[in-house]
Amino acid sequence: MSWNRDTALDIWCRMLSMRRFEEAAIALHAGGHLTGHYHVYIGQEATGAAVIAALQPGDLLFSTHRNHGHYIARGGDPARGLAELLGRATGVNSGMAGTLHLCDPAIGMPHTSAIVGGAPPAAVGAAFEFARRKSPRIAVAFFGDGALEEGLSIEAINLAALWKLPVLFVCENNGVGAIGAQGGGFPGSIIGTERLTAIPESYAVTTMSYDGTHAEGLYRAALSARTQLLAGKGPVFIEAVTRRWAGSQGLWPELVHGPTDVRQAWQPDTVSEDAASDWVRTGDPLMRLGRDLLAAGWATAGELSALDERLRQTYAQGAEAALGAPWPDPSRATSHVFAEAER
Amino acid sequence: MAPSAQVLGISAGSTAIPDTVTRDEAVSLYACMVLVRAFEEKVRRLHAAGRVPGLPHLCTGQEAVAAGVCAALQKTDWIASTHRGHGHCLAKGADPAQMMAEILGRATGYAGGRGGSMHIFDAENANLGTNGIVGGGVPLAVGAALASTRLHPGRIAACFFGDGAMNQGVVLECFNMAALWQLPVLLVCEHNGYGEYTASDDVTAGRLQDRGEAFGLPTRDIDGMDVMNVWAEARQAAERARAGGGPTLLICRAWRYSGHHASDRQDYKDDEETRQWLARDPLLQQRHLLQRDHGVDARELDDVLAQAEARIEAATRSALTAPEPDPALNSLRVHA
Amino acid sequence: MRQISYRQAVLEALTEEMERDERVVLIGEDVGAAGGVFGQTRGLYERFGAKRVIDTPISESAIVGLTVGAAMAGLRPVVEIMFGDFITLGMDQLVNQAAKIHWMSNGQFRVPLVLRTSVGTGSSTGPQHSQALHAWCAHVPGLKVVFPSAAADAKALLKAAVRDDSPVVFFEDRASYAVKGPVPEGELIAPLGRAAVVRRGRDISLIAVGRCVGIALAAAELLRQENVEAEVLDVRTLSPLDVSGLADSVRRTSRALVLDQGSRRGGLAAEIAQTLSEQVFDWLDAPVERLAAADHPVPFAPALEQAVLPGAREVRSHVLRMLGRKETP
Amino acid sequence: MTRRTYAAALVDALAEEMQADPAISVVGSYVLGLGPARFEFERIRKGHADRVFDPPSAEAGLVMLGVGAALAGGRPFISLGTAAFSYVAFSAIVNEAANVHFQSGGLSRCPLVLHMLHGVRGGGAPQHSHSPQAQYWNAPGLEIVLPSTPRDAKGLLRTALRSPNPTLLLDHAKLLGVEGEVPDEPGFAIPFGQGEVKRPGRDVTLVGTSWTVGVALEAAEVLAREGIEAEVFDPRTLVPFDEAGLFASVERTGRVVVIDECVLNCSVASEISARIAQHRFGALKGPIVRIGRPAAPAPYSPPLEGAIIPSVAQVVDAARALVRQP
Repeated sequence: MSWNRDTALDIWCRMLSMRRFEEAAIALHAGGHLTGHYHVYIGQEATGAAVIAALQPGDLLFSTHRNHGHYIARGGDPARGLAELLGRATGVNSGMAGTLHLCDPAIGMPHTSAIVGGAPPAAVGAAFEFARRKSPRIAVAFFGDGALEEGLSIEAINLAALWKLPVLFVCENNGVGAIGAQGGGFPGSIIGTERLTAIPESYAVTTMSYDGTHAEGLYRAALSARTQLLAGKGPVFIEAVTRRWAGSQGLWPELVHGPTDVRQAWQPDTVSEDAASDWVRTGDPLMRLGRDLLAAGWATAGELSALDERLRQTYAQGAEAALGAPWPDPSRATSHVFAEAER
Repeated sequence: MAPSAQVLGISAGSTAIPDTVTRDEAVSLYACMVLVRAFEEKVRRLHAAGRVPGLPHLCTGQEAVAAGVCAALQKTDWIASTHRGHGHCLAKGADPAQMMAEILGRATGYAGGRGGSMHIFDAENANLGTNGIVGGGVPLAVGAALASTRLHPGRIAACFFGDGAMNQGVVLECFNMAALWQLPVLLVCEHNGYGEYTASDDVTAGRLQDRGEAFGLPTRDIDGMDVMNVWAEARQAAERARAGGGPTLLICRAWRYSGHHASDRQDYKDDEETRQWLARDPLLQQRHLLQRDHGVDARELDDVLAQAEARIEAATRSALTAPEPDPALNSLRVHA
Repeated sequence: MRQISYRQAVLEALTEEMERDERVVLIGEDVGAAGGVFGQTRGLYERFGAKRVIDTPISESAIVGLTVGAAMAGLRPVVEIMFGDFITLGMDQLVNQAAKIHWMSNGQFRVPLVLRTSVGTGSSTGPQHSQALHAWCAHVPGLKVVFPSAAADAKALLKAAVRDDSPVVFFEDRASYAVKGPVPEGELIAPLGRAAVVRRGRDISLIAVGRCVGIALAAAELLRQENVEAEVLDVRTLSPLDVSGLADSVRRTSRALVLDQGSRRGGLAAEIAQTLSEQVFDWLDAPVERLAAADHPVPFAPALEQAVLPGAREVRSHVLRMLGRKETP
Repeated sequence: MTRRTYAAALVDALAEEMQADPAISVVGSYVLGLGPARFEFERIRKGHADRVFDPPSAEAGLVMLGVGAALAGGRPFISLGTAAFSYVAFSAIVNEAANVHFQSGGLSRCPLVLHMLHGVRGGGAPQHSHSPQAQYWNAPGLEIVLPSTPRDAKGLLRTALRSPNPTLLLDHAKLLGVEGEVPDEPGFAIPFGQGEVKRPGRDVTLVGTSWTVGVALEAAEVLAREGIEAEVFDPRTLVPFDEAGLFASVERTGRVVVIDECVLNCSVASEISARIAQHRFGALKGPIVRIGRPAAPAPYSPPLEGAIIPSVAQVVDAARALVRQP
């Protein structure tokens, strides 16, 4: 596994699929089909896709309330994911989980907690079991910068560092830029220090900070981290710094420029001029990787457009199927409270 | 963990000691430590004789931290203590008789027998109480400091916690908030090397000193067996807090001569290490300093010792003869 | 009489009490500049400033612990925990510190704090954001537990809670924030520890908590068409419980059905039902019955979520069965 | 059969299961508390040194470690020591462990055993004397086990270590040294949801759990001398709960006293009484009587502490009053 044409193209497809999923979610919400508040991953696709592409099938992934991207990047079925957002019976979790708890053990994503600081300690537990059983697997925890304000996640970092556990902490630091703090939005992380990475470093944890929109950098970092973890050299903490997507207004995101047009990667002048255009041109990780693929001669505009077209079909059908899917029968509400012992 | 200051990487002979230490100030620090030692020794013997219910936790060996920090505080400054808090309470001015009565579960105790050793409250000396939960007292003191910034400017708070508590999430959350809001609080970690029976180094990743700085918290790593050193560092931190300069994390390296609780044989410690720490007994160090630097003769020091023991004897006699509490009062004061 | 929303009533109570007493401060996540994630503290930051409306990091155990210390030192803090589910992170500070300090210190220290939080189903927020956990707090001696069902009480009981010298856990039904109700102008305060008869009746006492009061009133209207007159009581303070108030009603009607927004097993309904059985056993023609939230985590899907709480029709047919009446279609 | 202490029986079950199942690991330094019974645990450390871990005092992190390990194919036995400390991990228990299976739509499992020592142990004072099982009973998704004898401890722990669900095992601190007959046959297990009549009788049913089963048995002896035959029923697990066994006993005697060491408000006794009243109202000759801890924290001083624990005298008076009722 190394950075080459196939890997870069595979990551671009995962990122585009993550973007289309969120666009479908926003459209379903606008149509009144998705009630309750939800969190989209737009702008952070490179971090999720690159790190997940570096994993092996046996590795386990733990996410948070902002989990749609991780589910899709790890190979979750888009139609069943959308059906779950709409609370339908054919949803991947039969309507029990919804947007906050999307998960599927079949793709190594067994449990998604919506409690801030819930992902790191769960991942540490999985890594504890892998190390104990000497199995060549690692656990990854994705979480936002806010999670480091919770004592629970710091207890997890101490445990992992203490017993040199094979866990990769990925802190997606989308600390609220100017837009959030002034516009009456929600303040980002409130931590006494400016440098977030000082916290894991104080536990003698290998800590690195990366540009969260640069897929290649993150992919290489994740590969080397996995090797170090399997060699028993203790946990690794990666901070992926991203800029908040222009359309993210706390709990009610909006497609400020409508669905993403992949062609803007090679036709930047088609981007309309307004407050969000700077982000589309320089902040959007999808555009950046698209440009890199073309520059390296690893793909032509036509090939990217063809891939995009196929994904549009997938998501059009997916949304269609989700809207048409049956509601779960209320009597199912009391099922799965306890698991049956294997006979 | 070898005891000498250099090996510990502590600033030996800290520059913080002011030169104008008066004789009386140095003697009163000694008197406070001697009182605490006598009190704990009496509790140990009473427990061995089966007179003390439950499992009291003794602070023998850590007297310098209690005496040094409380000497830097005013009567109205808040403190929050731990399950090993007899020394903190006495150093802050609590009455030994009411404390002993509480430890013996008698009606005249600070909590009328309801709390016992781990729940001694002394509002008159702004003591937010000893506490049964590891790290439980830290947010209480941080909260009191927050209240003081609004209601009684100039009043500060101090909380004590063990190195074991440095792994509790709530303590680290408090580091963050104290630094974030520049609260007037002294965060005093009594680093005695052990969380209950487990050596702290076995359960603590990285260096404790770095955990404060990670949250932007000024941190001092000092010799907790030298009461003059503790007192000087605590005074500096208290002055800065009172002037609005924000919190300080004081890590005091110390050693508890007693077990985790009164009937713990401490078989988890190795003898050589214990012997070395015994040689650095805070009471002996201060006694030596008083004779060498302040010309105090042995007779006067023995008087201080005798007074302390007499005071503890009297307190114990009154506690042993105090009445048992009346169970009918159990449900009183559940609500204010 | 003017009509204002449950949320507006909470906001008025906080504003009046902060105007009245310098020591009252509001502490919580996003309560300041953001005005509360549900808009329930909008304007307080601009009016009282950052020193009295304090935004905190996401650290529930330290936030609750910190407010206990501040209360012991003389403040009268109102701490807001965004979702009732998150009080579980502050449980140790609530149960082992706040609830016990006055008792343990033999009265030397008081802890006059209010912990406000939003609870309940109805917003598709799934299992970790929809629970109603008041039974856990009602179980703890030393905590007063209050649950207003409509706007007037949201204001009157919150003002009383802020002035009470004991720690009070104040549950607000999230689905009711937008619901308007009659609230008289001027000073409005109601004593803690008292239930209220919200509808007179003779055939059965419907004893309801939180959002179930509205459900009970709707059921009573349906039952009137079967000429059954149901009395509806709003429990208001869940601990200490107004046992005499509830018992008086059941002595008159000799039948009782308890409706609770919390889950059924080990819940408050069991406590009320058994306490009534002990107090008025001889007056009872039938056992006190319970209808509460189903004993499973709250599902996300709206179709499943709406089945968690009993509806008015379900209450109606349950009462008819208790009275031995046939269901008229 | 051999005579074993409660603590020894627990360790026997744990040792046998660890031998059979490599997935089991133990995390927690004070599984048997700080009293004399703790040395019983040394066998596990010696026999399975690489599978016993001494964690920092970070209860919330510890329970989450257990959840993660269970999701990764392990069967962790996590000990929190004193039950009062479980409040620090309350969110991890009720928001994470309890919900894993349900919120994944039945796809994921969390086979985890959470162990804690509950009840008034003597001198514990307000923050070390909790019995939190009533509050956990109100959180769907947790199996709850309360053994009262060495035999039950061994049989129920084995079932817990084989259960696919998160199981709370609450042992009473004062039972660790109690002795009793324990079967030796390999694989001896007691299924959940199966209560036991610890003493047959006809005039009144005494329902107890964990330590209060002993109180009920002592009361039954005193009552027998007055010609009153009391039946003692022990549900052994709260979730799943043996309603059939309980109701059968109620039908036999028609009178019920429920003895519980939780604080009476919303307690285990409240739930048990409400169920009996609801489903067997007709069988009752009088109101059900609840005996539990009063609404106050647990005091430290022995005479105060003694006054709040359910006593044999209280049970005898209540039972006698019910039977003598005209």
